[in-house]
Amino acid sequence: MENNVILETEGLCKYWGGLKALDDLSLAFHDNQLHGIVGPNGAGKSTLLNMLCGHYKPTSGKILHRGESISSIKPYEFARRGIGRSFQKTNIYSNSTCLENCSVAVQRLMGGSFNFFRSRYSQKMLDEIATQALEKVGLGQRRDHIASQISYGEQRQLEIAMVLATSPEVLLLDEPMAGMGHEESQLIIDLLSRLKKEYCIVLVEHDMDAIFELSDQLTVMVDGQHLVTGSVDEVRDDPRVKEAYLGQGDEVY
Amino acid sequence: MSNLLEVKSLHSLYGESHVLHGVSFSLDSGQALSLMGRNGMGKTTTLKSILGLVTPRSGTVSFKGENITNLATWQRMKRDIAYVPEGRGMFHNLTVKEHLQVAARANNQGEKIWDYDRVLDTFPRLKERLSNLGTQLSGGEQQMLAIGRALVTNPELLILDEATEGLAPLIRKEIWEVIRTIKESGISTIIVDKNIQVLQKLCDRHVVLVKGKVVMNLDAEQLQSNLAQVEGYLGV
Amino acid sequence: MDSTLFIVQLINGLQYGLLLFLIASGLTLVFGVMGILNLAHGSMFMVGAYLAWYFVQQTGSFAFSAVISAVIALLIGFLVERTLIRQLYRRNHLDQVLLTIGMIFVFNALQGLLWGNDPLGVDVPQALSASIPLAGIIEYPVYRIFVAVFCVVVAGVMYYVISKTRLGMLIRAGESNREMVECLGIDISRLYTIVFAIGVMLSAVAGVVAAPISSIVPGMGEHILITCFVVVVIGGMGSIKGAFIGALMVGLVDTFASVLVPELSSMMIYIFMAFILLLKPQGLFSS
Amino acid sequence: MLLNKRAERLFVWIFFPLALLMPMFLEQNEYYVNKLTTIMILSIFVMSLDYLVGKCGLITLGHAMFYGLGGYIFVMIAPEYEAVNFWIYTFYICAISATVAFVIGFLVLRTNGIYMIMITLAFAQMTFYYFSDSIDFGGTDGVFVYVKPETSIFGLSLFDLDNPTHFYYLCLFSLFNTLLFFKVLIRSRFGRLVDAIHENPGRTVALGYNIFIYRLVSYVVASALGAYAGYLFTLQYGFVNPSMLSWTTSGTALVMSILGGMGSIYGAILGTLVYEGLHYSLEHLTEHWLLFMGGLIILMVMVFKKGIAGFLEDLLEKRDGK
Amino acid sequence: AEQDPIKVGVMLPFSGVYGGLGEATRNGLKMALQEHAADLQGRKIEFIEMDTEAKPSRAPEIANSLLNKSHADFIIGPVHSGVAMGMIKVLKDKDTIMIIPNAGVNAATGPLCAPNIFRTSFSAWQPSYPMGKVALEQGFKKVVTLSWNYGFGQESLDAFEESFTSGGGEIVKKMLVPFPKTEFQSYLSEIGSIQPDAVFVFFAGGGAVKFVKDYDAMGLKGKIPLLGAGFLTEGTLEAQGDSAEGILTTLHYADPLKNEENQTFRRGYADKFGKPSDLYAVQGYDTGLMIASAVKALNGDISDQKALIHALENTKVKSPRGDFTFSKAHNPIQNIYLRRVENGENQVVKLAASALEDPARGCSM
Ligand SMILES: Nc1ncnc2c1ncn2[C@@H]1O[C@H](COP(=O)(O)OP(=O)(O)OP(=O)(O)O)[C@@H](O)[C@H]1O
Ligand SMILES: Nc1ncnc2c1ncn2[C@@H]1O[C@H](COP(=O)(O)OP(=O)(O)OP(=O)(O)O)[C@@H](O)[C@H]1O
Ligand SMILES: [Mg+2]
Ligand SMILES: [Mg+2]
Repeated sequence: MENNVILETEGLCKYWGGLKALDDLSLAFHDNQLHGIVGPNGAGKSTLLNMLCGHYKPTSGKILHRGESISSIKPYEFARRGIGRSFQKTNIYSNSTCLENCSVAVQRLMGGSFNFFRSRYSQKMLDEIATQALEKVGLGQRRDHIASQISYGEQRQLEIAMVLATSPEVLLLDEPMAGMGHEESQLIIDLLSRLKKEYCIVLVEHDMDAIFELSDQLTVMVDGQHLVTGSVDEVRDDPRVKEAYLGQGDEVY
Repeated sequence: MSNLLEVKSLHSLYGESHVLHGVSFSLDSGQALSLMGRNGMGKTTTLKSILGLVTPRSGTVSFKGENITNLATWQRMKRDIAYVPEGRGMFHNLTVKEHLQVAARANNQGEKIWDYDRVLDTFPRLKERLSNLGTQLSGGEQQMLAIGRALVTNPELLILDEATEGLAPLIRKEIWEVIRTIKESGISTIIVDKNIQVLQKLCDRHVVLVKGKVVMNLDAEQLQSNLAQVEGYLGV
Repeated sequence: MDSTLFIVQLINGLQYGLLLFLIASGLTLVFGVMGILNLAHGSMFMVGAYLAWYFVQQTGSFAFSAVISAVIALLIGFLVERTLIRQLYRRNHLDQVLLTIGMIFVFNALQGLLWGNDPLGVDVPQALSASIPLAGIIEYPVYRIFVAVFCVVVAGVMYYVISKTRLGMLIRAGESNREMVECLGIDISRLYTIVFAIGVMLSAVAGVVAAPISSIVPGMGEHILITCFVVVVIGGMGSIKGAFIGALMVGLVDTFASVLVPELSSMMIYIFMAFILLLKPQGLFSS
Repeated sequence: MLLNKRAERLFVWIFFPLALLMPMFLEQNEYYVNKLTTIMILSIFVMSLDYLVGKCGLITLGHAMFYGLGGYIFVMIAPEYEAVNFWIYTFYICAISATVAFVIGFLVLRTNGIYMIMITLAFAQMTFYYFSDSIDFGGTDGVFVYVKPETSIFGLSLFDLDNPTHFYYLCLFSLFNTLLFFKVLIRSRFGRLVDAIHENPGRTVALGYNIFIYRLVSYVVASALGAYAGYLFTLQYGFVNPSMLSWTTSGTALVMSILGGMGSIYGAILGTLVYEGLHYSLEHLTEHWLLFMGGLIILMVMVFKKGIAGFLEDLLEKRDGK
Repeated sequence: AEQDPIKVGVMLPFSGVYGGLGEATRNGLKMALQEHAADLQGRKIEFIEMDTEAKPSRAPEIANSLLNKSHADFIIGPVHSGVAMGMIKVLKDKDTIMIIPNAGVNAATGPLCAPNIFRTSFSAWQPSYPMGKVALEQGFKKVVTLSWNYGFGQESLDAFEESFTSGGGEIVKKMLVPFPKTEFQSYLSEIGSIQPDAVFVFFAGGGAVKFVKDYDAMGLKGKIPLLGAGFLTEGTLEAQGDSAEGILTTLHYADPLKNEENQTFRRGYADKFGKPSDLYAVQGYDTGLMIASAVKALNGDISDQKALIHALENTKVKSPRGDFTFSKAHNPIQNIYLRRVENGENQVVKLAASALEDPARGCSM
């Protein structure tokens, strides 16, 4: 594959006091690919994602975006460079409608955020883009519902819709399927398999079916360290992975 | 086998929106019951209504033959019920160790089957994080802690709302293993989860919710024979 | 400043800091640990001082007055929590501001009605009324030393209970997630009633203990209130240790400012607090 | 729609026409005109605070600092015996206090929650002590302002500030504009971000916004308006005193704004009216007004879950429902 | 018009720290007007009482209400100097008479003096100025002065310094304590290390109680004499207890003054209100006397303001403090007494200055 590398880490480390949550990690994420990341709980996956989006500052090491080091820029600038993320713990505007949630996201691209006088409701296009984002994740019907009043699973969908609404080029998704029903999961899987043709997606997920189905590249992390990266098949059969993460035998015990 | 929990025609509302429309089911002691349904069908609301975190407009909840509908949440929990909530309910200002210490107690029979040490043995991961605050844990670690915290109260009825969410496959298996042991030791459980295969093996009763109504209430065998229909309801 | 004076001022600063901690201790518990924004804290301090005065007048015994005042404060705290504060846990913090400001008005009005507006004083209890020579002609009152020791004891007990006992954990947990504490089978509302009442009692006890070394005047509560918040916030919310160290720092800063930079001494603790919060936006020991 | 709640429309439609006509009924009594003027001025102040606290979630206990600065800046920059122009000085005062707010905002907005309350308080206290310790500005006794600005624009003098009725209309006009301004602001795209940042700052950062800037802008705008209110207050009686800057002034404004209904903007007028009205009538009824005032405040917290504005909204909604 | 009641607006603090002073002043005022009801030529008095809460920023509004809503003939108030400033701003040169029964801010009968503004109490300068001479007489050469850092306090220290240094004394240190802080330990320690000949302070109310007690507790009492403007031991002696013994103060009044007016006043007040009278009651009382005598002089017709002012200016008040008259600037010309605290009372030692007139600097009347 000769896709461009968009995002890269070089010797990335994150220590919490004495704890090495992430230890010397070097990875590359490519355009038009979905890069799956798995690993046991506490392996540092969320930590990695949090650093890729600027939420945490690395203890040492570098993050490169299109070859440029961005380890020291402000958190909001990550999003402006097209690095969007969803949160593991649902993180939305819970007192606003689903549409409004996405509108906030769209508005950053459309501008006018310093316009004191122009009504926020006056631009049809903004609403349209926001609605499209909702429809993409299958929340079209919930458009005008207050976010806190839709179910947990739906909130997870909304979470992704919001990231999409910012039209990112890199999508960092932290367990987007957690708490979703089968149908909704399937919807997201379909969605992601479409999206990965256009975006660079980094997906952290414990749902193995989804990960195996979607990943072009798969990285396994254990205890903050890189264990193996490769195609799904390579990784799945790696005995170390089995021991550390998947366990023997089937998903069902 | 005696009737442990009985839920009768619960109607619950959030403000004006009517979420539960007469949910009824019962659970015998020692049994495991699965509560299934798509997102937003009212599973969590049912559990919260049982626990008194949501006040039902009508309907009754009885536990061991006693009507507990009008009791405060803590009084219900004192009757040896434990809860692992959706979203884990961590305390941001307590360490892992304190989470377990604060919850630990013997049940009404005076038994202390689950204690601090046993939880840490079950989830060795937590042992390495004893002094982390609840919110300084990874998602999965939080989930383990939430389960541990429920177990150290030595419940008679354990209620798990999406307890395996966010856990790695290996741990997930362990959790199921734990639940099985729990069940075998005579503790009853209500489980909300989306993994129907596991539920099928583990649970004695299966309740399927659609839009706040119980559409199916099956025992293990019945589930076997109606699997397709159930899967239809769940959108598998 | 020569070295003896320096030492004397150091003692003054520490002693004042300890007194501040005592006065802030109720606030530390109710606000810092339980998270209830109680602006009427100063009023309870005032009530304690007035009660002490009243009972000393009636009985002549300071110790007895202290005990009975504490009991009365406990009851007030209990009632206030049961009837008022309880309604507000689920509501905005700002509603607590409104409520407790209403309470300040009521307490002030009652104080005027019951005890009038003249400045009052309580004598130092006989047993502690001696002074010990310090340096030159300066003596140090034994009562102030007693107060300092008392503060250290209160601080120690509070620290132990809040951070080491199950009770303390429950209180902290309740601040973080009440519902979940209830799901552990704990009657959180009763627990909170008790802790709130104890917090109120602490404030009043501080008023009692401070009565002999302060003047008992209307509005004494409001003057001290802001300083108490400064203490709690510098230390970091929820931390007893923080409040303790914060109190000592404020005591020292205030004392030395009044000697070294008198022009700025009125602003000094605010400058100090702003400085700390700019360096550590969550206070010194915030969890 | 600019006024999106029924209660809000109702209130605005009743209040402003009534206020417009009021001086006609009160002509023989200058006092009431003055009292209402003070209430308008306070409402502007409370409204700017309400925007900060209720809309932006930036709780400050130092807003009175700008209220006081509005007065003191005027004292500092106005020449002692020359006529000055009202509009030009309005501009000066707003600009200077906005600059002050910019610098202070830069520092205080790094903290949040209770820490922000305290650090705003700290700055307010410093200014308070600066003025009450300073001999030049009369210390705790305050200073008199001897000039009343004239109000001509391009040589056209519309009204006379010495005339209480004219001054009343100026304040009413200012209040109306403040309300309008905030309403338009909230409805704008900037307002959308204000809402978003209030609700979930972390998420808004993740969407790529520099929330600090938005907060700073809000803080500066609200502070400048607070200073404008203080300037009007100073002009009304020509007297500035450090107590304008004291934390109790901030506290009282906060009480009025919570009472009115946080974040509802028009509730600021309601809260101020009710608070001042109660204060006025109780004070005339009984010497123990403090007791009743306190009791009523407590009662109102219990009854009005979302302030008076919220209460009215619910009332109207319920009626509509039936 | 003559049958209408005379309207007396009262602007005093009735709640909070100054509440006690407000109440005593009002009691005195009412008592005088009742005793001299006959002088009023049959006119009734209507009181309109307003609580200032001692908040300066509310002062203009309340003064305005008394002026424009109640159309008061006299406005009596306030206690607090900041409030006085706010009132003067509104009432200066207006169609009413303002009589200040306490607030001592020099400016009120200085730069801000006006024909319709009177004061029955004192200027801040008055009680403290004579103390400088007293200190010199006692042989004190080096003195530390100390007060709260606010207008009244500073003016008091300045007045003391004026007479003390002009007589050759030296102020070794001037300490200003932020208002209303009452933690005095650090200042007392410093005084202890400086060891001056005496200490001159201005404090009142709660601060005075605290200061005097701390002064004793730190072991300074009896070693370094404590001098003060009289407010240090007014209304505070009971709370101060033994600690106050021996303190020397100067003031225009002392409870045990032997003159007859004082004796009857004190008896009458105690009977009427069930508690002992104090300085503030006297000042209120004198305000009442002043009104009554002016009304009498004009035969009840107070509609002509010029005449009224003239009558007031020429009143000689037969006060419990001793007779006094008014200066050009409308401030009392009065005796100042040197008092020493003995057995919990301010015993008069001697006359520190007789018929002392405030210099009224800046007054162009
Ligand atoms: N703020 C923090 N302070 C201290 N330790 C932390 C903090 N946040 C995370 N950790 C620790 O860092 C480790 C890595 O956490 P991380 O959240 O990255 O794990 P993860 O791979 O996402 O796990 P999971 O699959 O369970 O979500 C965990 O062991 C966690 O306890
Ligand atoms: N706090 C709330 N206020 C209003 N409506 C709510 C609230 N919580 C849930 N609901 C609504 O109640 C319905 C049932 O929600 P509930 O959380 O019980 O569903 P669930 O079956 O647990 O779904 P999930 O699998 O997504 O957790 C949903 O439609 C949701 O929109
Ligand atoms: Mg994670
Ligand atoms: Mg659920």
